[in-house]
Amino acid sequence: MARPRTGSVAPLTREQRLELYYWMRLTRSLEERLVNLYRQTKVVGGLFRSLGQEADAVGSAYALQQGDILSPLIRNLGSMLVKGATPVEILKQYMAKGDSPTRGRELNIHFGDTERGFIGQISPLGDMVPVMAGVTLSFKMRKEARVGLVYVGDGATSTGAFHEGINFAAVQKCPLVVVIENNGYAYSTPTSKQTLAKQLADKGIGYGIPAETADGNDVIATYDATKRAVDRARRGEGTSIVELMTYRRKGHAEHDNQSYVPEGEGDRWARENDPINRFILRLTNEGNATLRELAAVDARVVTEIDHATDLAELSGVPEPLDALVGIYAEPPAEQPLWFREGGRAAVEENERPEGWGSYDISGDV
Amino acid sequence: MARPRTGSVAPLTREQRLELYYWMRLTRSLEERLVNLYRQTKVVGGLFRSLGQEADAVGSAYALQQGDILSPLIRNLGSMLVKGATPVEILKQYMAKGDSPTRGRELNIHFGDTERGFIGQISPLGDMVPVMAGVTLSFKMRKEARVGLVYVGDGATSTGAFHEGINFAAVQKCPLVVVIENNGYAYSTPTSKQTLAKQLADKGIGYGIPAETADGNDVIATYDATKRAVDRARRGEGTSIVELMTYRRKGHAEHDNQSYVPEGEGDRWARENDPINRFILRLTNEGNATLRELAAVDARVVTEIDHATDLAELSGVPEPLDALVGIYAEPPAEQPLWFREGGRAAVEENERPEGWGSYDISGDV
Amino acid sequence: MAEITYLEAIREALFEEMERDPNVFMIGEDIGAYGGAFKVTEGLLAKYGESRVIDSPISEIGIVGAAAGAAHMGMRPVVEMQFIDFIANAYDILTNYVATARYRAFLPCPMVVRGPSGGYVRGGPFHSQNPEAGFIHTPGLKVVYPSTAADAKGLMKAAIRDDDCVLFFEHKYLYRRIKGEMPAGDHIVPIGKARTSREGSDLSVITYAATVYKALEAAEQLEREDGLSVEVIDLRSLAPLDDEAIVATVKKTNRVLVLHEDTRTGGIAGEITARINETCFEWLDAPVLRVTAHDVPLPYAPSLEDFVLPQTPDVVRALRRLAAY
Amino acid sequence: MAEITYLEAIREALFEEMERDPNVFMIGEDIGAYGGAFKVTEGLLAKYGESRVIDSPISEIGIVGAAAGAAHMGMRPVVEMQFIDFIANAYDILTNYVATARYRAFLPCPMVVRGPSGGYVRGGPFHSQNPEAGFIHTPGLKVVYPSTAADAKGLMKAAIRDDDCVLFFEHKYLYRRIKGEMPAGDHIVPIGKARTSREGSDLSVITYAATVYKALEAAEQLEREDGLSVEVIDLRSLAPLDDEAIVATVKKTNRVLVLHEDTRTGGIAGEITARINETCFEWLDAPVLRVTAHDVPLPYAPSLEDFVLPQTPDVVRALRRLAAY
Ligand SMILES: Cc1ncc(C[n+]2csc(CCOP(=O)(O)OP(=O)(O)O)c2C)c(N)n1
Ligand SMILES: Cc1ncc(C[n+]2csc(CCOP(=O)(O)OP(=O)(O)O)c2C)c(N)n1
Ligand SMILES: [Mg+2]
Ligand SMILES: [Mg+2]
Repeated sequence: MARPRTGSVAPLTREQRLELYYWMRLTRSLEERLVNLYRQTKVVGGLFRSLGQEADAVGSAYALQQGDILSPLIRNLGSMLVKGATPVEILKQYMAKGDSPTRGRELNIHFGDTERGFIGQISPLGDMVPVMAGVTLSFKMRKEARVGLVYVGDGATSTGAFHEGINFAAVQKCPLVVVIENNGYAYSTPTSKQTLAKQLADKGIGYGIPAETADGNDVIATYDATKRAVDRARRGEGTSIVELMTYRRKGHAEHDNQSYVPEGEGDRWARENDPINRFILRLTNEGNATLRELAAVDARVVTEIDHATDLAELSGVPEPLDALVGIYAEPPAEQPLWFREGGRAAVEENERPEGWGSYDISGDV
Repeated sequence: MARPRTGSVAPLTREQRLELYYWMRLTRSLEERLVNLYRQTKVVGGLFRSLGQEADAVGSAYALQQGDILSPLIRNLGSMLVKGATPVEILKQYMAKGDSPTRGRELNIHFGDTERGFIGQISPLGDMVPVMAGVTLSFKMRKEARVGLVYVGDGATSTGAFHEGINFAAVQKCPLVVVIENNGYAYSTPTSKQTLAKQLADKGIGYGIPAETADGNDVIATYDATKRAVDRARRGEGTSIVELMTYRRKGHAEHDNQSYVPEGEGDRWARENDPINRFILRLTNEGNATLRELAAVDARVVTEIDHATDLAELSGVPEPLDALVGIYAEPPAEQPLWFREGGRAAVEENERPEGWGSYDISGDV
Repeated sequence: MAEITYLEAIREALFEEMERDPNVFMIGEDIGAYGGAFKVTEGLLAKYGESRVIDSPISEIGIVGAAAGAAHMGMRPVVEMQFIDFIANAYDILTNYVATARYRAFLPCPMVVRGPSGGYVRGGPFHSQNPEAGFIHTPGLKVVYPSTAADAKGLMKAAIRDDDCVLFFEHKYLYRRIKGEMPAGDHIVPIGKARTSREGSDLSVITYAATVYKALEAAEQLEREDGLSVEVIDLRSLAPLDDEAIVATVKKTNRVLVLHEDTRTGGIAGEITARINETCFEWLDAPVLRVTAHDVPLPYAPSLEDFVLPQTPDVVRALRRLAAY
Repeated sequence: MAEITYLEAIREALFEEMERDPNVFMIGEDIGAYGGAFKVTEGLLAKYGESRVIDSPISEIGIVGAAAGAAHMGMRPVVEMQFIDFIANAYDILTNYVATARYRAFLPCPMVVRGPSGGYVRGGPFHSQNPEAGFIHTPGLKVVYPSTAADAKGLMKAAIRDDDCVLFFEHKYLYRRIKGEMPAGDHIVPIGKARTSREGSDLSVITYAATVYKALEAAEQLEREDGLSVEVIDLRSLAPLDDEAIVATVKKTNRVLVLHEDTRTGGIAGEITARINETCFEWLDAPVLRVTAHDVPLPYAPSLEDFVLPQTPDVVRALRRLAAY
């Protein structure tokens, strides 16, 4: 089931290819900027890198169109940028600013915008699969020609939520593409300790859905494979899997020293299989762009990030009282508790029974 | 992956085949007795039948040996009998007697005995798979040549617990056989609405483990397939799946009128594919036994069940206070609550402060 | 107008809401062709078809998650747990995903999770549970648990129209035992408002669901035998709690019993007692007492189940102690 | 003897128990080669090998279930939740399978489920939780949540030796901030016994885990500024609760504050208030007050997290109200 699926994909134009390059570069440079801010302790919480995975994030997201919705993971900064998330949003979010997309409520890139077409993830792995099954179920119920895409890592495929969600989507023929990013590790756990399956695409057979494995460090191959699955879903043929082979070059998060990684493994990938270098080579070889033109893109990216950083730094921290706003539609906000300034002092403010303090409880029945 | 696995199984002797017949007949007749008791309202709670599935339960359990442990489901009465559960235990359990295996705490055949080699199931489907992964993990850790077998229905394969449990067992190479009883329905839901997989054995591929499909209404075929998987597990080759094709001839429980079942489907199975009739034909054709000999077995079964019924009817209902015994090893029992005879009346028994009833609370700081 | 059962009242609400709003749909195990284990959804498939009455695989995480995703897109899913006990399988996605969606991601999540709950039916440990305590603890969820047919209908309609996730617990002991007339028209019972089930002046019982009837039986007995007037408050909504109604009855009778079928430790009676203590300590002429189930899994043998669960004589005994205090 | 951190104390307990009993083993995500997200299990793999220190797939249901199965066979598994928040994924198998095993099937289930818990660390809504309320409600489970290094070690050893399932919550804010000397020898702290963290006579604070230190800070301030003597009770065990210790402090000071980091509604403070109310109502000179987190998911921005969680000034303000009452 894991041979390349049929369904020809129109080749990308030069402009589109340059767009892909732009998104990949923006992803990498933005993360590098975040590393600086992290070292300056301006980032609140951990920092998660997608270094070496930019192609799988950007190429897969690029296969979607306006109106489609994707559910990113922690390493899908690139996918979110493609879907319209802006560098300043990302920076404010990581810096926990009051005017960040979640107003300081959620971490790193945990935010979404269904208008632009990406949805806010939560930490418990696998949960977004059933959620996206439901998002795409609504597309099907309303006969909209929209498609959903959900990312899961090699590790997340071991969760019950992944299993129940993908099986439900398969049976319901939801227009959902499940992208499994096989980057070799789940935190410190190699994929070989996650499953005995020879490839994660094999899981498709157990769900009775098509699956394809593609080179996740080849942005064009990633785009083509995902596009085939997206078209298929849009044609009403239901759910399918795309497994993208890639490699997590940094630790799980900035603090992780990767002691568990075999000597030289990361360097080899950096040297021989960097998705951006590979794409540069291809763009220049195939006459899409000169190195000078690409350098211009890189320069543009830096200016954009500088500008976004300046903006982000200007914003203030969240107003404490905003923490109580919007748990429910109704009531719009919770009250501060009684032991806080402005809080209701239940006991104190509650008037007392007449004769209080003078009457004899035991006598009264 | 779902072709028959290699590994030859020694053919069963005439005595063994007659044993299989005995267990199948005992299963069916015992359930018929339970139906009578149910109609007499002597059964507390629902009654679940395995009519037409006796071969899959008995044949698979028969592939285990002393020291092995199986985890039965609601339709594995036959498996439990093979492992040493007695008719009187089953009857007392269904009648909620005070000296039933669970002393009236759990329903129907939800009970176990790790000494004899079967473990008490719970209702939430799928949970027994990770539990049996752990049981067999302990076998492996202790280098014991023991094997575990866990039953799941077609419906239970959709649960997160099934997925997490079987994947864990696979990766850990636990000596576990996962028997998927595909009886066509989960309550009212046909297998086609449970999964798109062409056969449930295909799920093995996604977990990277061998799987075999066998005719669950052929007790010998069931035994052979399960024995291959059991031997494999005992050889230290890890977890595998056996899918047994069968059919649930009765409703989910006695109350279910099967309105959702296509006209005549059940009758056809009863007519053409009754596991006991098929086995009788085989035993007689292959000269293992005459009809008279088998009739003698049937008679013996009835006597045993009559005897067991008389015994079970004699027992009384559970002592109410026993409900508070044995939630923890320590303390051995809970106390009755204060509003019960013998309960601690917290407020009343608690001595009061001196001067109580005469002093002025408000004045006292 | 003819009386209908608690179960029929819920079904009527589902039909009316499906009819009113095309975004409302049902999802669950065996709810279509079979009409659900208790036949609550019977007839919906025939009328509204497979796309709005979905028979799902056995996947509580899957269907709760799918409902949430559809709800984000403007649908109004009603999820059936075949037995509410299996809501435990969806605990993560309900408490971590659904409950936080609006707060952390500004994603509306209007959905109902409903199912047969509660004991007194010889259902044993996994078909008798009252899981409210695990959920009223989660900010972002609402929880209702009606005791009358009219409230069952009115709260179901309110729950389906609510813009947040509402857990709707249906007491299976009441399904066919309780009947009532349905108020005419578009009958809605607001979430968060308790109901005075019986007016009284000497003692109060604060309760909900099946034990409302134990309280009423005890109240009648005390009136007959002791000449005591007992007020019975049916909370109906457990999250949010109706603090006004609780305070009002405390100030009226000064002697309060909290009664629930759920186990004792960590049950909702603790929360109610703490609130009474904070808001009207001086009004109490006696400690707030709790009558609850014993702290064990619920056994299925009648003699054991009857012992573990609170019964009318327990309520009578407890109220007499309160009165004599 | 040198002081070691709360985290090192837990690790020391794991080493000693692995050494003492060959049936003890560890299972969890990234606990082997990596030593766990917080390095609690660091060094165990090197010493005891892969068969006793198992790196699992990301499967909380799988590892809790596997631990239960192994426990039935006489093993003593210690399961790590990488963050305790993910225990929600195992809610069904813990509350329905593990908690009931002994009662319904006479299957012993001696196992420990442990993990980094709690807030004050900018962890956001899914890396800061205090899930005790959802589990103290389940008969069959035990729950401990230590605040000192010595208790962390002694309770871990007791938990591993306990014949039932113990949920062991480790406060990640205390991991490296708190140090203490380890009592010599085989140091065991019995489950179910509270500790008087500070003796006092005017007011009592009943609390546990990280907020023990908020209570101590407040107690010192009140002594300095108001000349009030505040007793601080560290529960340590949440299931079973130490009723004797609770009653004793109530009778001593007659004014009690219950303090916890968990959200308010349905939190364990309600249960404690109800018990005080039932057992020593007449000894109360003021209502039992609760200081808790606000009822929202925990946001991660410092200004928001600090606002939502209880802080020392809150405790001071609450105690002054109690004193003035
Ligand atoms: C249910 C659950 N268990 C554990 C974790 C802790 N955790 C966060 S990320 C991670 C590893 C994820 O690996 P993978 O799915 O391969 O994604 P990758 O980081 O490689 O992109 C783990 C174990 C979690 N977030 N959710
Ligand atoms: C987690 C969970 N969800 C729902 C149920 C309710 N339920 C009990 S049996 C059953 C059908 C089981 O079908 P299958 O697994 O095929 O077993 P069979 O009855 O056919 O032997 C369902 C839905 C349950 N027990 N557990
Ligand atoms: Mg990975
Ligand atoms: Mg079935």
